[in-house]
Amino acid sequence: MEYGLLVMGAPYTSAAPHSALRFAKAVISRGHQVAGVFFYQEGIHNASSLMTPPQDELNMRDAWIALHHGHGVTLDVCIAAALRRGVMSEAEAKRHGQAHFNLDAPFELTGLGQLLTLQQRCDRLITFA
Amino acid sequence: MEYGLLVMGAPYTSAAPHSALRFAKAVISRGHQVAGVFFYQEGIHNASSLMTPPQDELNMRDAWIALHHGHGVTLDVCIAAALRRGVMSEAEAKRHGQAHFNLDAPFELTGLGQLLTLQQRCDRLITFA
Amino acid sequence: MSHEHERLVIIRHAPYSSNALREGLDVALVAAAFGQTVSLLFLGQGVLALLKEQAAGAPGQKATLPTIDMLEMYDIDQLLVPQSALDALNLQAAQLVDGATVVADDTLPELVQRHSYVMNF
Amino acid sequence: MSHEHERLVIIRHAPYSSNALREGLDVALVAAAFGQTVSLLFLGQGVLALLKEQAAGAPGQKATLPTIDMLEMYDIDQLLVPQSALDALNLQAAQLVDGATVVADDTLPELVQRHSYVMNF
Amino acid sequence: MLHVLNKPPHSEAAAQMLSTVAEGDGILLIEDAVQALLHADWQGWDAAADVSVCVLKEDAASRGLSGAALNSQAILVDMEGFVELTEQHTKILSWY
Amino acid sequence: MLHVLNKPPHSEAAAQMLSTVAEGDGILLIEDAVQALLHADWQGWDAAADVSVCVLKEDAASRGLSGAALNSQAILVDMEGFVELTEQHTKILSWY
Repeated sequence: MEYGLLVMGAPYTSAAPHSALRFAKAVISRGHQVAGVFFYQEGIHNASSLMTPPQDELNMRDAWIALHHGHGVTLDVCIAAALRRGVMSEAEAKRHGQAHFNLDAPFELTGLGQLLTLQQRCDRLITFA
Repeated sequence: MEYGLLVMGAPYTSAAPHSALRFAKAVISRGHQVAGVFFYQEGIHNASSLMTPPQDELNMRDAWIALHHGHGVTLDVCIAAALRRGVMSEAEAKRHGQAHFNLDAPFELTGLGQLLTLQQRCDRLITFA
Repeated sequence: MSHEHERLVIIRHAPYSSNALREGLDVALVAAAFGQTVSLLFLGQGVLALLKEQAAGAPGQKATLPTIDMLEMYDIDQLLVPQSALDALNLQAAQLVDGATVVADDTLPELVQRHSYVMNF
Repeated sequence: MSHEHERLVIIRHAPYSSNALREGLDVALVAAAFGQTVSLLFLGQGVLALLKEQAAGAPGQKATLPTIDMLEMYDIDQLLVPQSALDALNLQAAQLVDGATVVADDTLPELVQRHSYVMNF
Repeated sequence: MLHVLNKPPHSEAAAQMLSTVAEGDGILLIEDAVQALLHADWQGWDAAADVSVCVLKEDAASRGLSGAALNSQAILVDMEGFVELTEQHTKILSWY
Repeated sequence: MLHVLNKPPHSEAAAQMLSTVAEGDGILLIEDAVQALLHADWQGWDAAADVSVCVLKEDAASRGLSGAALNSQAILVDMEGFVELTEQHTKILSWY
């Protein structure tokens, strides 16, 4: 089966990203596919390239990227939720006259429509918030 | 009297920064001083230079900066809380091999000791979380 | 009648104190714009989003009442509130915006079951 | 005895589910390192931070129990728990780490009053 | 001591606050706590004999609860009134 | 439908979940919800005749509640068991 995940909690604030990551790995180890993860609300902070946890702690962004490279999981981030919270790509940074940015591939800024598409495409959608 | 503020909520997630800002302005209009604001926990997101709310909404960072320039309010951000959540200055970015950063003056990254100093220096410390 | 592509968005957060309410409504609006039939269920603190006497927000905080008022334009006309949620806040149905419908609590399980997409905000 | 520079840090969040617990403990540790006398009061969900049988966190989540165990080294030896907070979780004092002290609920107002610095986490 | 509550009146934070309130303290309700206006029987209204309970007026208005305030014994204050309360009490404890 | 709860058993989220549970649904308790192991009288244990209530084992262990689990009628599942539950139920609703 194909699974989609909606993540709405920030690392180091909520257990949601941790539960979501462990769930995604278990889904894969049971022979299913994780089609994509959609980050919304506080979840958009998972995509921040500037996140710098202490060395003895998991870097959540790196963990998502490993999931992308290992299993083709798409990592979509709601653009409206991200911009108002200070997470943006190089393209958005240019558009807004910013010299800096903190989101890059394989994370993609996208609209909420992508969440609905993910839900329709997948056999299961599960929220971690 | 001198007031210190501890802000622990993020803009667009919590009402705390909004209440804190309105409180700070009222403190000043009653003839007191706001010595400083210390940002901790989710409050560190107030300092993000990449925060880009819709045009009809207040940019919280700009509002804090106006308070700094108008009334000499120091804007201190807990460095440990900020780094793990993806907010860092140019100096920290260099230290961590990052090409980008999202915190600059008048916000200052500092340790928790600064919060205790603020509390001891001020006649009142009030938390918004 | 089939409810194959009907969506239920459950709103459980009060205005102003977080962005959860607004971002939940955004999902409802986008789904409606994509042609889905969308109903809203307001539970707990979420009921406060329907109070019609809400004033404009304190400086800098955007109000959500205008968005609630806009829902009908998007053909979102099911704004459901369980009686117990009203009671818990000592509110009367007359204090809510036009279009809010009070439903009996024992209809909730069936309501949630019959929608193909259900999301909590 | 004067409590002029004594600090009370109130912990109200459970382990793992947020960073509030850890960042509250950090304030206590830093204050102790600055030479202040620090007491901790555990209310509500915060009491769960004192359960001695906590295992290591699920992968990637840092446990807070080692920090609790470290408090004594910083001369933070007042770990106070109101009886009602234990009762609400159906816990016994024996399930808590050594050093936790159960206090009567009616001592709380005076406890909070007598510290010059009180902070909630 | 001034207790500042921003969570609903039946929240855990509110109960925790009430368990620590002492004679002579003040209580100020802001943000979601202004919902206490809907609950005439809320325990906090009579927390202690000489504890005054104030409500932040603008937060009540933005949440559509100004009407409820008219029927309540609550003392409504604006932001300047909030500051005044912090002038009167040397210690401030926020419950959130 | 599988209901996934991550808030404590006496939270508003838990009560809201219980108000929507139907016959044949499943309940899974994760994160803070595993505290239900401490409450033998929690309403959710008998939410409905044929509703099974599972508890995520690793979250109970990390929170020091494995001992409480031994004395409970709860069905303990690991992460693979969590996935299995989502295989059995076509719809999943998270309460947080």
